[in-house]
Amino acid sequence: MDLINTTIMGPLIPLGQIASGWDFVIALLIGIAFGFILEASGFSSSRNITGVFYGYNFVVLRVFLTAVVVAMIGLLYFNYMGWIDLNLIYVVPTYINSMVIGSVLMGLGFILGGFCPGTSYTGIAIGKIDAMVFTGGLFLGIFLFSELFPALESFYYGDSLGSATIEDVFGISNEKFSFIFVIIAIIVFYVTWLIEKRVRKTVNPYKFE
Amino acid sequence: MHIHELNPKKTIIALSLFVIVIVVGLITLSGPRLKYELTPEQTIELVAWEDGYVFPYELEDILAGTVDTVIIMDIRNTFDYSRGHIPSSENISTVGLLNEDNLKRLKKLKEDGFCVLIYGETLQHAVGPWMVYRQLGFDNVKALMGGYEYYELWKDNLGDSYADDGYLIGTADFDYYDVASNVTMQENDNEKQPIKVVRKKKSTVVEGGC
Amino acid sequence: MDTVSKEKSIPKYINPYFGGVLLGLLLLVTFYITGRGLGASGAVKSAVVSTVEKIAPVHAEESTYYSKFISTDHSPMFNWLVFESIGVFIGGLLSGVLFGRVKKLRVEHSPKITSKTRIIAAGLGGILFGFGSQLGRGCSSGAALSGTAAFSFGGLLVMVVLFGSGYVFAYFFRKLWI
Amino acid sequence: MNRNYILLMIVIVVLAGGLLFLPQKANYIQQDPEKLMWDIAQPTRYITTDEVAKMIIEKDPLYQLVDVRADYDYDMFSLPGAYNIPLDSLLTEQSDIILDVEDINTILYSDDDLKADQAWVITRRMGYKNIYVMKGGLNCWIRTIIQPKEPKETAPITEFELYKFRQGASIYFTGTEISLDAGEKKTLNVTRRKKETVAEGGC
Repeated sequence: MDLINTTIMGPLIPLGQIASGWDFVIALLIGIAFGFILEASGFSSSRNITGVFYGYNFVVLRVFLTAVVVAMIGLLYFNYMGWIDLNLIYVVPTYINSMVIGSVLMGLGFILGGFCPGTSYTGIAIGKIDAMVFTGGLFLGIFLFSELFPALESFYYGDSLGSATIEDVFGISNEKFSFIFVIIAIIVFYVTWLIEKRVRKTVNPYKFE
Repeated sequence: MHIHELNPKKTIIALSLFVIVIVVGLITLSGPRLKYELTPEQTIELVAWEDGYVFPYELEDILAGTVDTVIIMDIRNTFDYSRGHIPSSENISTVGLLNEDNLKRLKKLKEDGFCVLIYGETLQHAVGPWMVYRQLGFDNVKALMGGYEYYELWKDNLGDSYADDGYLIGTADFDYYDVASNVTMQENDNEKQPIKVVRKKKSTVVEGGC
Repeated sequence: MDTVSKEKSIPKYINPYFGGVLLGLLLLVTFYITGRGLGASGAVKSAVVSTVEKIAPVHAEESTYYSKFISTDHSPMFNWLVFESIGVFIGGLLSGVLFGRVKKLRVEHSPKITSKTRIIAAGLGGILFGFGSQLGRGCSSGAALSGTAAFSFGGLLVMVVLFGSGYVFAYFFRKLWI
Repeated sequence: MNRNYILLMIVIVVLAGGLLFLPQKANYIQQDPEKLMWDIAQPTRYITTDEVAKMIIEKDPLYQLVDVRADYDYDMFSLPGAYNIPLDSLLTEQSDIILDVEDINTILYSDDDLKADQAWVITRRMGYKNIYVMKGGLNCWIRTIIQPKEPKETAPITEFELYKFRQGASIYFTGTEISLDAGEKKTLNVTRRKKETVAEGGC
């Protein structure tokens, strides 16, 4: 695209820096890394995951928050150094009602099923029948949603904020937000460590299967 | 064993790599290679001034060698250049105008008091690159009015060319009001001013190039 | 419980912070390459759309929801997230083999419940999660993780509400897990 | 707690805190000179007078015209619906309101390409997007749209179609007749001020 520009600006695919044929190879490679990290962190076990809600294992919170912190800080630095254009990064559009209800349902599904979609794939990979059933449930749930969509449509699109960023809503800059987020994350890590230490004394260590 | 009793060696390694990437990125962050020397306001002034153009008749002295501090650069593509160009001119295609070697040379020429005259097919062709050079601080760069087209017409007697002001662009060829305004509107409006065409007076040949 | 048997019962997992840093870096690389984050539920959606399209093509075309994802030039399965999810499966398998966790098919459940209860709960949970992920514009990885990292308000909202409601419901289903 | 965790914590806090203290980038929104030079070499900024005429006739909402000549010239004559931003007031707040619009293409014009091109270079440097230049300016506008030249008989059919369009446009803009499909055209009294070389297809 640009003969003169020496540094390659990201994101690569939206800027047409990568021939479209490589899309799916990249997707597969990223997926493999994603799956490996999830499984190696212990997300293939539903009892590991739900430990976060009962205080005996906070691995989900740790992995999740650390990942968000690292990615956030990285994005801001990369944006500053001109390696990536933050404006071109996809921002999930916000539909408050729909998202709140959806997240409540997901929370309920999470505590019942013990997986989320990504982790259930890794559960299948190591031979968990419950993970397979969970994925089947996902399929059914999405099917159900699609069939009911005409009735839900106005709700689905209601109360939209568009592609609202945290900056738009709270009025604090991304840099400040990520700093606050880091502080919150560290406090959460420390508090959950204290909780975990106490809970583990009372809860029998569970057997991994 | 509890999590915080484990040694997070790998975590430290991974995070250190991340930090190293960021630090290296920040250190090597050198901003854009080129910086504007003129503010946008100064650029507008420069454009409004219409300074920095060379009249075709001035070219006669340059070509005759009376003025020897002028380097002529042809910014058309190599094909057009090979088909004909102003004698003693060098060819630099538009893409190469800002490459490192060229900029170094321009800087040297500026320091040595040389003037660089760029021309394209027309003045308009050269005016963009000329503006960029000027904004980058190369105030010794000038653009040839009329461009190669005009030179081609008058190359045998450039000195007499001020009889033909075809090299003047940026002016109205028509009285638009007479020619093109809406008839119905025209009736309501009787006052009419002739469009002022600002002509540059012929000046005496520039001394010393720039 | 003596230390030896305890050691045996703990499978080798990587340090969660290490996993988190790696996941964060992966997310960053994904942003750098694709401009969008990671996702998982999208693949199941593609599977639903293509299944419906195969079985009842007329219905799929008429539906306002399916038709959003059907394009004429390729199958809905030919989708970035589908390939990514296949990758997740392969990656999980690799890690499972490496750490010796790939074993025969089994159900993991609390000793207080039967396998059957666990299966039913998992199925129900899947349905709710699937339904919710459509309303929430993505699941925990697509909306909450990638969304928050990209400073999307919606992502933050999903993350807070998802975990928040998880804690609220946790009390009622404690038997399933502890 | 392992001492390394404290180290990790410090590293991440310093990283995040560092973001707050990064120096503001200078000239952040301004176009890089190299990119500017590259853009100048591209002819993609030009829009023909025919396209502009079509766009005015169809009242295309995606385009706006900006006259960069001096205000007295603009008062004398301007294209329908054009704003006036004289070259020397390009950096004022008012012009920013006109130029800084999303999803609307701005077409600059002057007597010919020169002033419009110069204005274009400045707007590009300032980082405005979707700015175009009407090729040939008003001089070309007169030659092609207001006083179209009939093509030679041997010319391809497309030339005649273009000519027909221009005839219609001429009537539309000069107001001699409202209907567009009228074949005959009132000959206008033309006062040529300058050279007679008339561009055939365009300018």
